[in-house]
Amino acid sequence: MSRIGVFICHCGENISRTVDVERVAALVGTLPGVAFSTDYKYMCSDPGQGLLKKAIQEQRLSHVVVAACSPRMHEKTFRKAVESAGLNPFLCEMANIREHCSWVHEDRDEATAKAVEIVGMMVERVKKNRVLPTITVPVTKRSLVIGGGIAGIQAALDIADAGHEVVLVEREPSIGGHMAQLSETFPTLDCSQCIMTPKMVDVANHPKITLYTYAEIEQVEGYIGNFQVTVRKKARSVDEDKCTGCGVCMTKCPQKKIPNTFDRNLGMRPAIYVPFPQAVPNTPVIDRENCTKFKTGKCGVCQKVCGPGAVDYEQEDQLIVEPVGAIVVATGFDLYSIEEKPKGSPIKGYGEFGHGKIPDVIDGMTFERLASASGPTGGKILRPSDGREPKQIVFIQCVGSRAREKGISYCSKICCMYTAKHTMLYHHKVHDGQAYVFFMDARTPGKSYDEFWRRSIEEEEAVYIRGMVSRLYQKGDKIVVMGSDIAVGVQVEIEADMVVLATAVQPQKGADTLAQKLGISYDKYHFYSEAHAKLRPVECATAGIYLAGACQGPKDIPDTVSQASAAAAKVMTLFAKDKLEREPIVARVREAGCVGCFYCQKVCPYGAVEEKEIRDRQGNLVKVVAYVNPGVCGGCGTCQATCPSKSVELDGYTDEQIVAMIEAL
Amino acid sequence: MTPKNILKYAYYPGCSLHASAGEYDLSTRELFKKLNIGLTEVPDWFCCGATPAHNVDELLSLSLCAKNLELAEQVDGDLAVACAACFSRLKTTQHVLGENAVKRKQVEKAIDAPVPLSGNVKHLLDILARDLGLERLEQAVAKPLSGLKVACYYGCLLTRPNDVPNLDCVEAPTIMEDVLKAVGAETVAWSHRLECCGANFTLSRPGVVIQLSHAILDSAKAAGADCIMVACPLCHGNLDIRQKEIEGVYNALYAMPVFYITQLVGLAAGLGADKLGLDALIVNPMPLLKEKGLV
Amino acid sequence: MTNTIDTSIYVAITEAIQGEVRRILSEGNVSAVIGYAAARRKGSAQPTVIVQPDDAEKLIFSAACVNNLAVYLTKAKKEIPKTGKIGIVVKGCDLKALVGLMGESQLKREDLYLIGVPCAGVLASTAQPAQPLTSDTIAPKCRECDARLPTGCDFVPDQQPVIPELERRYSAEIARLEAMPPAERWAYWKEQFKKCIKCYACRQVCPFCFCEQCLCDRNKPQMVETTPRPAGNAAWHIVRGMHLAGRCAGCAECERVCPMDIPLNLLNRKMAKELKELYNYEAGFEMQEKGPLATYDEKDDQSFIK
Amino acid sequence: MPMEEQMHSFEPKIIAFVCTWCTYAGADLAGTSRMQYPANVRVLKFPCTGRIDPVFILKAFQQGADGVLVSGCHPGDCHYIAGNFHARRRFAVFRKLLEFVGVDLGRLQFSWVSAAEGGKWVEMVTDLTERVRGMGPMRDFEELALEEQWSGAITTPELQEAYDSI
Repeated sequence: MSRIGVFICHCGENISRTVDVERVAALVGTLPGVAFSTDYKYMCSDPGQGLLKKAIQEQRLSHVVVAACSPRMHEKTFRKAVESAGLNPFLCEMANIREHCSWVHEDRDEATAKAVEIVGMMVERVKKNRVLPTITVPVTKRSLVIGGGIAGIQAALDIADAGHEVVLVEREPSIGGHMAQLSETFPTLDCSQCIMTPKMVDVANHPKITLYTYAEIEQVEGYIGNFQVTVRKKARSVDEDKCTGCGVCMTKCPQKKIPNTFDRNLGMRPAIYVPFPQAVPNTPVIDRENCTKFKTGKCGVCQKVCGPGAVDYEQEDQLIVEPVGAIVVATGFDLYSIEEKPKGSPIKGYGEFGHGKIPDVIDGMTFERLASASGPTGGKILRPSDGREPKQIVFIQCVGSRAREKGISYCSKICCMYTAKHTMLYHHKVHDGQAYVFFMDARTPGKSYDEFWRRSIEEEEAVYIRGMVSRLYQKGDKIVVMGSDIAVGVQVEIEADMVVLATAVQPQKGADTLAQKLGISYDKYHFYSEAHAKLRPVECATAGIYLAGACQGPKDIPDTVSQASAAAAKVMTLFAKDKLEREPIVARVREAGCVGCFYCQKVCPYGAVEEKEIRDRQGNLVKVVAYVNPGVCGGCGTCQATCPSKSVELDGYTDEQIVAMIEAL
Repeated sequence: MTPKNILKYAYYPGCSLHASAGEYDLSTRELFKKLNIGLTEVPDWFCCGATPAHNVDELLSLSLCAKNLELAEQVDGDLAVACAACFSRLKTTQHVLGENAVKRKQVEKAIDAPVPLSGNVKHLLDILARDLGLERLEQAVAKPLSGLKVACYYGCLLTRPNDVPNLDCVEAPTIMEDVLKAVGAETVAWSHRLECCGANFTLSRPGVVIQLSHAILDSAKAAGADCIMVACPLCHGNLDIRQKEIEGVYNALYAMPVFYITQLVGLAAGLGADKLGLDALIVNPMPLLKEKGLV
Repeated sequence: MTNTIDTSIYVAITEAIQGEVRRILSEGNVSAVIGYAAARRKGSAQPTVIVQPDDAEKLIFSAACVNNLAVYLTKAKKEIPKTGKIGIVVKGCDLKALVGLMGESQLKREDLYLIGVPCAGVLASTAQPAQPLTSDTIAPKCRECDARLPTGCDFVPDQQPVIPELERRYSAEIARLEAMPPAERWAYWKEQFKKCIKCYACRQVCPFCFCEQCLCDRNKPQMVETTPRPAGNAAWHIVRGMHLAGRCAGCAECERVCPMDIPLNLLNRKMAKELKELYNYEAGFEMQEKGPLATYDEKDDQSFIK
Repeated sequence: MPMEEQMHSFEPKIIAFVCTWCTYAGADLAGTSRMQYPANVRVLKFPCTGRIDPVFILKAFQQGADGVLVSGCHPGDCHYIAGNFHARRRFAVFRKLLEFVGVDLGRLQFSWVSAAEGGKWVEMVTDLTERVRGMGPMRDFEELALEEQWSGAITTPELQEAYDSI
């Protein structure tokens, strides 16, 4: 007979406000098998856990049900507590009477009745819980980092410095990411290239880092400690081992009129190119879509001029399989564009700003390239339309951010600061120019941030207008900006020479596809979801995968670097042990019942099901049955639902447990 | 069931079309007759509350429209609306009552009938461009408006707010241009297509109207337009009737005829000036139309 | 109007089977052959296993050879396949079941010698074995058969079955039931399931019910009530329908053996129809690596999911 | 204006089979966002919709559920790569079977609710609860359970007399 202990948490008042916890404890106490039931203000607190442990020992409890918050929140906490009191942790279940009950119902009687039923169901379930032994799996002490921006670079360097091998995969031909595009950085105005390029070189030279640029993740298999990652190294058309990076091919390439995306299409580049002079690796890549040789078969100049003979038109995509134990995802961000979006898209463009068709209306990143000393204008602020210096410039913040009507309701976090920086850079370069900024609020939390923002107004003479811009249009060679100044309550019209839009930060294109390969979750904007918003901000819910940088949400450089180092620390923690304990939620085959139809094998997403021969003592084959490799099993249970005779069972979610719950209805 | 190619509508003219915008009403009826589109006036219709009512009493403004929607149910077909303000109010009513069950209950109590939320309310533009279709419109052209440079003026109500009228892209619509191109006119790209003309402030605060409408006229002129086309009697009043006054205040000369959409399309369909009420326009369009060989 | 169905080819088929079986047994190609032999009642037939070449003359094929012999290769006579390569006489419908079993790793093609029968139809369970095969006495499954001529066998007598177009009774009955409101359908099936005595003959005769321990016999947990009461009966037949979905080859043996005349094959035909519509799956003569419910397509219909 | 108080004579029992990664988390989000929905639903957590055996749905109806909701991750979002794809096929077929034996499919709802869709969870639960409330109690299986086999049915006065004498 079970001796079940039920512990009802008040969660301060979060539960007890709508659920009569004493009543629940009293009613549940009468259920068959329940030996002890009580309620307490904070079950998860130290005294709360103490009470739990004491009861287990004094009452000789066989099973435990904690009725409190979501198991997603505290299941681990309570299972640990139960374990320290000498019970197998899997004999403890949580009944969710907070998220699924007290918080979503107002009527006290209804909520109390429901809570009693929820706890009752869990009591029936826990009776069928079995002791589950911990499963240990080996850990491959190598790490994959996806994305070679500042987040990926930092994470890779930290992990590699700790002595573990790192595979760094970057989609573009060079690492550096968006930070390499920036001119100067807030709040200190140091030049981005100056602080970035040494780190890029460190990556290239680090003996523990394998760098794949111009490469993408093709497939991810396995689980924490034991991932198998297939990397597609796209055909560069240049042999990285032979190339010396002399650059003759680029100077001789006859096709030189290709818009340079690194310079936001302001400058031109040849068909064989490195995205920017400080690129790492400094090996060019042939843009096959625009290369005359690939388009027409004629040309081949680069191959002819290449001394070491590195140019290889025949090169093909290469698939490389890398075994790793942990993955850091650092795929960064992209910028929202105001262009017209396809019909039905949840995110809309800005028709009132001309849908991106007015040439001198640019976004913040384009302004960075204009302001960058290594940019297409050599650091001069010039209009894309006619190359003149803008004397009146308007900055508009929150374009696409905090704009529910455009489909994005979040704050992009970095725009207030970079717009302040832009006004300063502008003022430094165009002394007689005037900058106006339309803003909703200035959000400047961060060390030395508000001081920086104030400086743009007080010392750099930027005029901040609190209000939004309703429309802008081309009038002659000017752009008329119509907005409102809500502080004064008047309509404002500014004839500007140039307009800079602080457009929203969005996740990289294809973030959803990558997430699906990795098996991690993402929000409706495709930012990756962390396991816990506050307490596990760098881990994914999927074990062994960690997040760094803006792929998880808009972030500035210091935050990104901090998170990258945090992710690296998580990886090192994982690598500190040789073996890893994993949740024993895995499928097991009851060999007696198995008839070897192998439906389980057909549906297993992990390829965890193998064939096993059963022989009698004489060695004669009796039958062939299924065998689930517990190291590979992901624990989804699709096999069990498919098995006709239910001869495979998922521990922790057995038919007995589930039917017990249904029957408790 | 009506065959797909025969179009017929319930018609809600609105107060303006029975008063200052009589030519809009006339040209609408004549054009639809010419295009073989059935138009049956909603019996007993009354004011939609226009732009002022909802500023005073929301329940009243919703109930006025709701009742008109209910009346329109008696007539077969979708509800055709000419005036941008009526269109906006009727659409808004459907939207608000569709979203808010409490308000719907209140209104249903007030008008003592269920509000038909599913009935389609359509602006004339929608009917011409989509129900009839640009292809059939093109086929109906007897006299293409070639050489006429038109500034299409949407005003602020036709497409806004987001998600309510759903006539076209809120900030960058093209439906007027599409219709005019189909009848052979040339449309100009200009900046003030969607700005407000001042609307009903025309009587209470004419100063505001003169300032706003001036910007519109100025912008159309700068873009090289011969004339402006509107789909709203209020816009028309401000741009046409007040044009002389604006010219006086700003010491400018526009002489910019302001047409209703049905007048220009009617012209192209071969209707005569008398059937389009061209003589009712304050800025005389005849010199322009003669110059272009259209009358 | 009753039409006689021409079964004259069965004489030639019987001879061909006898000749072929004699050959393969004497040449040692197979260790045994499962086929049909005449039974005691006039005109009736029963399954038989022969191992001696001389016994080949006992084999027959007639309209009374209704059984699906595939069942003898799985649970009913598990020891048979262990004796070596086995010959088996199969009608088209039986062959589909064999192919299905191969897909489910229960049989290997190389262990079998398939003797296919060109089939003009067999008798319904309601007919007497000596009755001639007519449009009235033919088994319902044969009315909508699309597998009269087995392919992919090791031996098929060179005969062409001819059979008139017959009313498709299952399809008509399914359509009739589908047209009913849910409550009326429920009432119909309630009456049917009520009759069930849980003899499990349907399970016993089904080649696909090869589990050693049926889910419905388990008591920890008890998924399906085992006593022959209406609730447990309905659950049994629903679970059975689901377990056979995408697997059932349509031999209709379950319906034939049901002592209570429950139209069991209706459920199976309905499922087959749905699988055809949803995933374009049909049981056939070609072995499929994965059945329709062991695989998926990312673009599968999900109009029923909000 | 006070809304009319509606008296519900019937409170339906709704049972929800959900996957832990998406829908359970979505329901958690509804809680953290303090959204409100009818208290009729009981949630059973599974690792994945792939684990949900159709028999559970049958069992739930037999145990007196008036409505069943099955919900998991959107296609492509499955934490276990493809569990929901398998589930989708399984349930597409199973609902057809249930429909064919006469179960009103209005009582059985399938949905994809992601961890970010607290609002959708509330909508699903509310819609199903209200719909089932309108349909009334699920009596099919209950009646079946009450119905006895011929041996038990008291159909004659003699049997009744014998029964009464016990």
